[in-house]
Amino acid sequence: MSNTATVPPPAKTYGGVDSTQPAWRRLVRWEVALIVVLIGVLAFGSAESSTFISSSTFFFTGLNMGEIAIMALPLLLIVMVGEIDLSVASMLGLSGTVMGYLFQHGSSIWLAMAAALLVGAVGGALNGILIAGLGLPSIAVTIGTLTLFRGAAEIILPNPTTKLLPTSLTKIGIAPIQGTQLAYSAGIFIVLAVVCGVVLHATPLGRSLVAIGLQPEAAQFSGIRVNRIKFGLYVLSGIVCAFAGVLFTLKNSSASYGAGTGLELTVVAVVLFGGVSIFGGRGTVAGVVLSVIIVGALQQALTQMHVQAEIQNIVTGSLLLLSVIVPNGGDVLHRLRARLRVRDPQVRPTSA
Amino acid sequence: MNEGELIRPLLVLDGATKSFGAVKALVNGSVILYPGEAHALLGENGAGKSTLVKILAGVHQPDGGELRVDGDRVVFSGPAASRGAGVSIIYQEPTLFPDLTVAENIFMGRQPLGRGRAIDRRAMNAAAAKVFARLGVLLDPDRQARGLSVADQQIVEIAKALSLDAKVLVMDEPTAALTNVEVARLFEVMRTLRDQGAAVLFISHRLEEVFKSCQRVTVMRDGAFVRTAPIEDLTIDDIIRSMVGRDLESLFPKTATAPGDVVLEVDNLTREKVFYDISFSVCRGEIVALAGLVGAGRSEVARAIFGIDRRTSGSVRINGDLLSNGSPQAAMAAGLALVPEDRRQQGLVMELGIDQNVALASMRRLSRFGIIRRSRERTLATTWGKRLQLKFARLSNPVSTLSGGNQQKVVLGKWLARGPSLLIIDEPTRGIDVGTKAEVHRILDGLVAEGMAILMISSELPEVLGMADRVLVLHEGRMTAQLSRAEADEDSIMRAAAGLGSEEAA
Amino acid sequence: SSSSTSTTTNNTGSATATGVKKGLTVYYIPKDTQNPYEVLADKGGQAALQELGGKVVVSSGTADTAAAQIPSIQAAIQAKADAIVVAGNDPSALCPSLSQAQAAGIKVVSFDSDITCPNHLFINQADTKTIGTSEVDLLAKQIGSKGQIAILSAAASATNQNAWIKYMKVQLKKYPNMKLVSTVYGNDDPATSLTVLQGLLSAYPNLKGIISPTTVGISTAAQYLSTHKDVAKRVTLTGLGLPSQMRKYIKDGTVKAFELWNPSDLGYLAGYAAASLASGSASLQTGSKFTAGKLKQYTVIGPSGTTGPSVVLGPPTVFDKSNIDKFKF
Amino acid sequence: MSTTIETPPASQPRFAAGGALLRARELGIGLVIVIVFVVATLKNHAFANSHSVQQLLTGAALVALLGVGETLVIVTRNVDLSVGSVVGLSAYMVGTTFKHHPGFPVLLGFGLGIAIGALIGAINGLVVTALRVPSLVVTLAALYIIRGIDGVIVNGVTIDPGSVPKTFQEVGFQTILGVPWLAIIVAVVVAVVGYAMRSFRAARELYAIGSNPEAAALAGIPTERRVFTAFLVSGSLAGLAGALFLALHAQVDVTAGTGYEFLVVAAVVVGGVAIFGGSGTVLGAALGALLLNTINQALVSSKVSAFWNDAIAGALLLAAIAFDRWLSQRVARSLQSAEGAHRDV
Ligand SMILES: Nc1ncnc2c1ncn2[C@@H]1O[C@H](COP(=O)(O)OP(=O)(O)OP(=O)(O)O)[C@@H](O)[C@H]1O
Ligand SMILES: Nc1ncnc2c1ncn2[C@@H]1O[C@H](COP(=O)(O)OP(=O)(O)OP(=O)(O)O)[C@@H](O)[C@H]1O
Ligand SMILES: [Mg+2]
Ligand SMILES: [Mg+2]
Repeated sequence: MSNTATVPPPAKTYGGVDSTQPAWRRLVRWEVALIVVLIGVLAFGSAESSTFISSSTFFFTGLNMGEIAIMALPLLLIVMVGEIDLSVASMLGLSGTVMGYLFQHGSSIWLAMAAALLVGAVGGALNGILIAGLGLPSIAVTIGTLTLFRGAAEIILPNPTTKLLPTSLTKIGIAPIQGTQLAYSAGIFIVLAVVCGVVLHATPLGRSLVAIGLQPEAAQFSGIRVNRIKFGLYVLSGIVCAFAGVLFTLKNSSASYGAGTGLELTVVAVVLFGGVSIFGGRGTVAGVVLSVIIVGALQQALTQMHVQAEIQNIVTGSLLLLSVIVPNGGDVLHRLRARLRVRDPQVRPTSA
Repeated sequence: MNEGELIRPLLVLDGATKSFGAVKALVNGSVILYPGEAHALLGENGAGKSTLVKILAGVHQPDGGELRVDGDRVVFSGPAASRGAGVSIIYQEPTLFPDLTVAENIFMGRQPLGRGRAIDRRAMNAAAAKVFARLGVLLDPDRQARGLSVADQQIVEIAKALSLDAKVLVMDEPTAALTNVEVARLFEVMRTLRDQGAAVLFISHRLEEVFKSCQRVTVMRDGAFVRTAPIEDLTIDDIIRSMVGRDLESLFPKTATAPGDVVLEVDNLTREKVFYDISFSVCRGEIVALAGLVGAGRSEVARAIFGIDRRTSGSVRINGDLLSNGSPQAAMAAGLALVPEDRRQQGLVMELGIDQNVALASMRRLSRFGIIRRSRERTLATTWGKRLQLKFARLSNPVSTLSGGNQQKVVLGKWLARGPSLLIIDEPTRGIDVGTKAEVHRILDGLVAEGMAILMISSELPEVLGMADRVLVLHEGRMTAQLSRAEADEDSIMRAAAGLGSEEAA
Repeated sequence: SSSSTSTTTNNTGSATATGVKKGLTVYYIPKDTQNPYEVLADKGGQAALQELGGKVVVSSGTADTAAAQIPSIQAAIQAKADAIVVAGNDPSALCPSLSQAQAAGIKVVSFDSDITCPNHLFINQADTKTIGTSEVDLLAKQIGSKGQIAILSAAASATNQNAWIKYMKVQLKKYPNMKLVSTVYGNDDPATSLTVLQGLLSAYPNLKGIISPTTVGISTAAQYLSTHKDVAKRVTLTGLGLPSQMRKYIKDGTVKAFELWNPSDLGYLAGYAAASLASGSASLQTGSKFTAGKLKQYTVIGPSGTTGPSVVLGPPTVFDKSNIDKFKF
Repeated sequence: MSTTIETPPASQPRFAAGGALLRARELGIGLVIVIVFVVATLKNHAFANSHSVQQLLTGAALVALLGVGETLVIVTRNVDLSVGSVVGLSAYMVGTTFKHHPGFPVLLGFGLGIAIGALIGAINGLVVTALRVPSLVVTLAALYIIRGIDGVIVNGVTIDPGSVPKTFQEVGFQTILGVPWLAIIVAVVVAVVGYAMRSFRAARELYAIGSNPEAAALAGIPTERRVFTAFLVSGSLAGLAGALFLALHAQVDVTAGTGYEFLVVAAVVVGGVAIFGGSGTVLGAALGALLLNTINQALVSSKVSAFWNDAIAGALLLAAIAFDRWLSQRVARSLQSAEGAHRDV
């Protein structure tokens, strides 16, 4: 929301309409609601399916959500500064493709992975230049790169790879980390989430992100390198998504350009469901982590209960809707009361 | 206006109350407007003036009290209702649509219609041009509002209000960004409106304007009505006393200090299309004022020095060493601080707490192992809150809940906390009441006494004359005069600001 | 992932005459829950397991991606299913999950689109080579063995499509005057198929024939031709299509002939194969035999090229005016 | 200021500048379309024949129609991501109606489509305005929910051409004087809505809302009602697009309209509609859709390997956005240098 000169950030409702919220609302945090939902999901799952509360469910959830969760972290940071990145899933596909292609053509697996990450950095830099450098709207730009990256992947690797990747690595798609029931990608996510949480909530950089999200100009006048930070975030997003692409490829022990098609919406949904404001400035890592777990657990529960995939979509959508309505509930009531107050007989002035 | 009492009042607001959650913005908002009068509403920052205005505008519904127009009790369900009742408002902050043309901004929702209820643009532009003519301004009605200077934005606001031909015209600090000439014109227009029997409610922190233009004065303090009186029964001191609630010592405390060695050296600074060849220097222990009309490019000079904008050519030295171009970080590292013109957009993150705003420019210093230490943050805020006599409920409250003056203090604290060697302060007291004004001036004076160098941009001549050791005058982006405290007076500055060239130049 | 179950009452574990256990649970995992072709196949599977006193669970995602199928495989593992019948959205992306399933003692059968994973039986709708060659011959017969032709395929990554196209190219060598000028991909999405088809037609104004070895592709193309008679006059269309969708075009003469096998027979055979494997009454060994109910007996063919052990449903049926009304699917 | 007489009434030249801004956007896109068309024709003469021109128009029609509705929404600083799913649902519902009620009047078919779209648009608008929640989230959720419902209804059963009335299908391919019906319908919608957006108060208020929401509220604009209307229109047009989808393809399964949401936003942005509201025209949006489709078909007809389509389309999209920004910045700069000329003492 950066390119409108005289306009205050959309989230801000100072003046204009009564914007104050009752004190009790500050106590009710979305994260709390999420925890309640999570407990609900677990109770529901275990009630409906005997096999739900099991180590394998836990492992499978991690296995399925791992890459999505990992991509959600940089997206969280990007949304915090009031931008968005819709190219994440395409980048996952592209990096996997590059890795697969190189490996197919005889380069060492490690070299292939390195190259994939490099592509991620370059792709992220492209987004960064267009958005932070030229100041183009991120939603439009990343829709463009969404197509571009997927297309590049298509060119590089029209047909899926056939050469089998080293089983020592592909076992992350089959086995949990030794001695645990935690999928590798999930483990990596947890580490990244902790780092991300510390950075966002306790460091100058994190504070800067919040400031940029709430009021870019004020941030700039406080000596915060707004554009440099945004650029950095997109490069980071590129690299992390490329990394997710590497994991995804290893997990599936093969690469194809279609990998992760359509996941961008899932990732965005996960972030928003985590209570992150699309306008920037407001959001927590805890929220995103919870939302990842809920979405994953819900999928497992519903699948095990043979619930139609379509129904699962409906559930996901409804949860997403709740995530924005519930925190607003207070305001809505407040406004309704205000409305009612006005409703008393309205006398029109008559010119004497 | 004593015969005014005999006439039926146009508008009466009686004992209106309004609170925003914890904040009691209005305890007893009362004002009576008679046809044909210009009525001043005065009060410190946060006295509740704008809140009162927004109640008249139907933006806020009062929690209590009653509102009468032409003797009938009315409830404004929204701005439309208020407008329908013949009340038109100029808000404190410009409320334009940057993407629409100036004319559309003026006539939004009331555009003249042609065949088939379609908007008749030609008629609309003509009508807009008429209003501008009335104001004696030349603005292209068909021009996009985006890119208008602060002043022009205010002009459009005024035109909007006038075009309504309202019975009651409310103006919340319309002159804050205007040149004297424009202000004079505005007053003429006010007079004609009064002659047509309209009432004008005029809010300003510039008391001299009030004395020039108004017949009656209503003073508010802490959201409550204090007194209403005819202007001729009042002196400036009476007004200030009832605003501040105490006697006020001098508005411009100024202790003479001997300037030390040069801190800032600006050499042929140029930014294409905005300003050209600006050269000057600022020493320790002196206040240098940058005067000129709004739109002269003073803020832009400040922005270029601080590195927000890149300079096209020229150099800036701090304590002798060159400052790299377009990098606020470098400027801050070199000991520069900039208190910007626009508090709400540039100075503060309105939704962050007071403490976090104060800390915003010093986060690195407050953190250990890259982690911000909240305790230190709070201490910092408390310290500066005390030193600047900040009025606030809780440090964690968002600054949006503070009044203009206190917000300005937070910005000051944020920069002083860095202990800068040069403070650039743009419009230090724009929209700030006399009480706080005096405080701010005392703070600035104290700072230079401690040996800080200050570059002050101000549109208020008294402030410039009262506080500056030297005065630089800009006209359309060029420096037209450098005046010593001795040479500087109303006339010499205005001549230079008008680009008429001062004696030595001629 | 979507599901629907069909169970039969008697679930005793005793072996029947054919040596197939009762009460078996087979997970059918189609490319997605909506693909009409596979909906038919799943129904066939349910019929088969009904006869065998077992039960079918159909489960898959809404999108044609491997990722969307994996949770269904996991559900099969959780539910301790006896066998999985899967149509791969990706040749190898499912293998890790399937190997988990196999480790859990679940037998794996693939149909419609094969997967590259080890130790599974592929139920081939019809010998890959036969489909490739017969399509070309069918078109050649209609256009007098000469002129430019093109292929309108599904996704570029679809294994079955690519396998058939490979054999089409081989067969084309027999027709020196027929020239394959282009292969386009409609991703089994009507809108995309239409766009690429239109591009194809404007790119090759004197195109003679189009082969579309996918039900969505051929019906989209048929609809376009039936509404653009001028184009239909010079362009001949054939490929693999569902009689139910193509009947209209056969009748109005837009399409002379196309082929397919009975999808529900395919699912039915897959069901018997899965059950036999799960009961140990059949194996992946070349020559291993099992009876598939009404379809009589089948024999496992040894691995050839990229394809592992497989059984072939039978030669495809050619549909035209004469017989189109006999087929209800 | 006082000597205003001196300053020339700079009105005329600047009017030119303002108008140029509006024209340049549409012209710019039109120009690009022509360039693409010419290049494609040079590479393959068949591209210029009336047939493929018709295809360019029909191919772009649906997205253009959606673009019109999307423009109304985006202009108010909102976005509607649910259009694609609405197309799918509407197309199938109309299809099943024809299937199960043979002889169902053709015109009512379109009416039904519009009604379905209108209903969903109304719900979106209601949630966004009444509950004050960001439209991106609401319509993203709607996308999931509607797709889900669509899937449950479809459940693997395709609508096949046999069950779609002939006359209904003809709307999808018949032409008048060589111009496809689809193109005509869309052209009419663009003309009508385009005129309204220029000339009616309520429509101008949409721009005001997107340009500065708070100011809009202060100006007494019924913000909520206007935004609601925008969503209603967007939904209705999406519903109509659904019916037309059925007419065009004569067969519908669950995939109908998937991925349209991004395609439409892309077209609208390429068409010069500011993604953060306040400016843009429906004509621009429609041209944007035409450009994207022209690019796609040009690629196929120029015998570029199918694998290159997406990559090139994406690159061109980015180029278009950048070009538009460059253009608007140039205009803005010309305005600024012009401004202030009149402000001297
Ligand atoms: N929307 C709001 N939410 C919370 N507090 C508010 C709001 N509007 C005003 N206030 C508070 O109400 C008090 C009165 O504000 P108001 O703007 O009316 O003062 P003012 O007299 O206009 O000051 P100034 O001269 O600086 O404009 C201040 O403390 C202000 O912070
Ligand atoms: N919001 C804006 N957008 C574009 N140009 C502007 C804007 N504000 C000012 N300008 C232009 O920049 C130049 C300087 O304007 P500005 O108002 O900052 O000068 P100033 O001397 O700082 O006035 P003040 O600080 O009193 O507002 C003028 O040419 C003015 O027209
Ligand atoms: Mg005020
Ligand atoms: Mg300024």
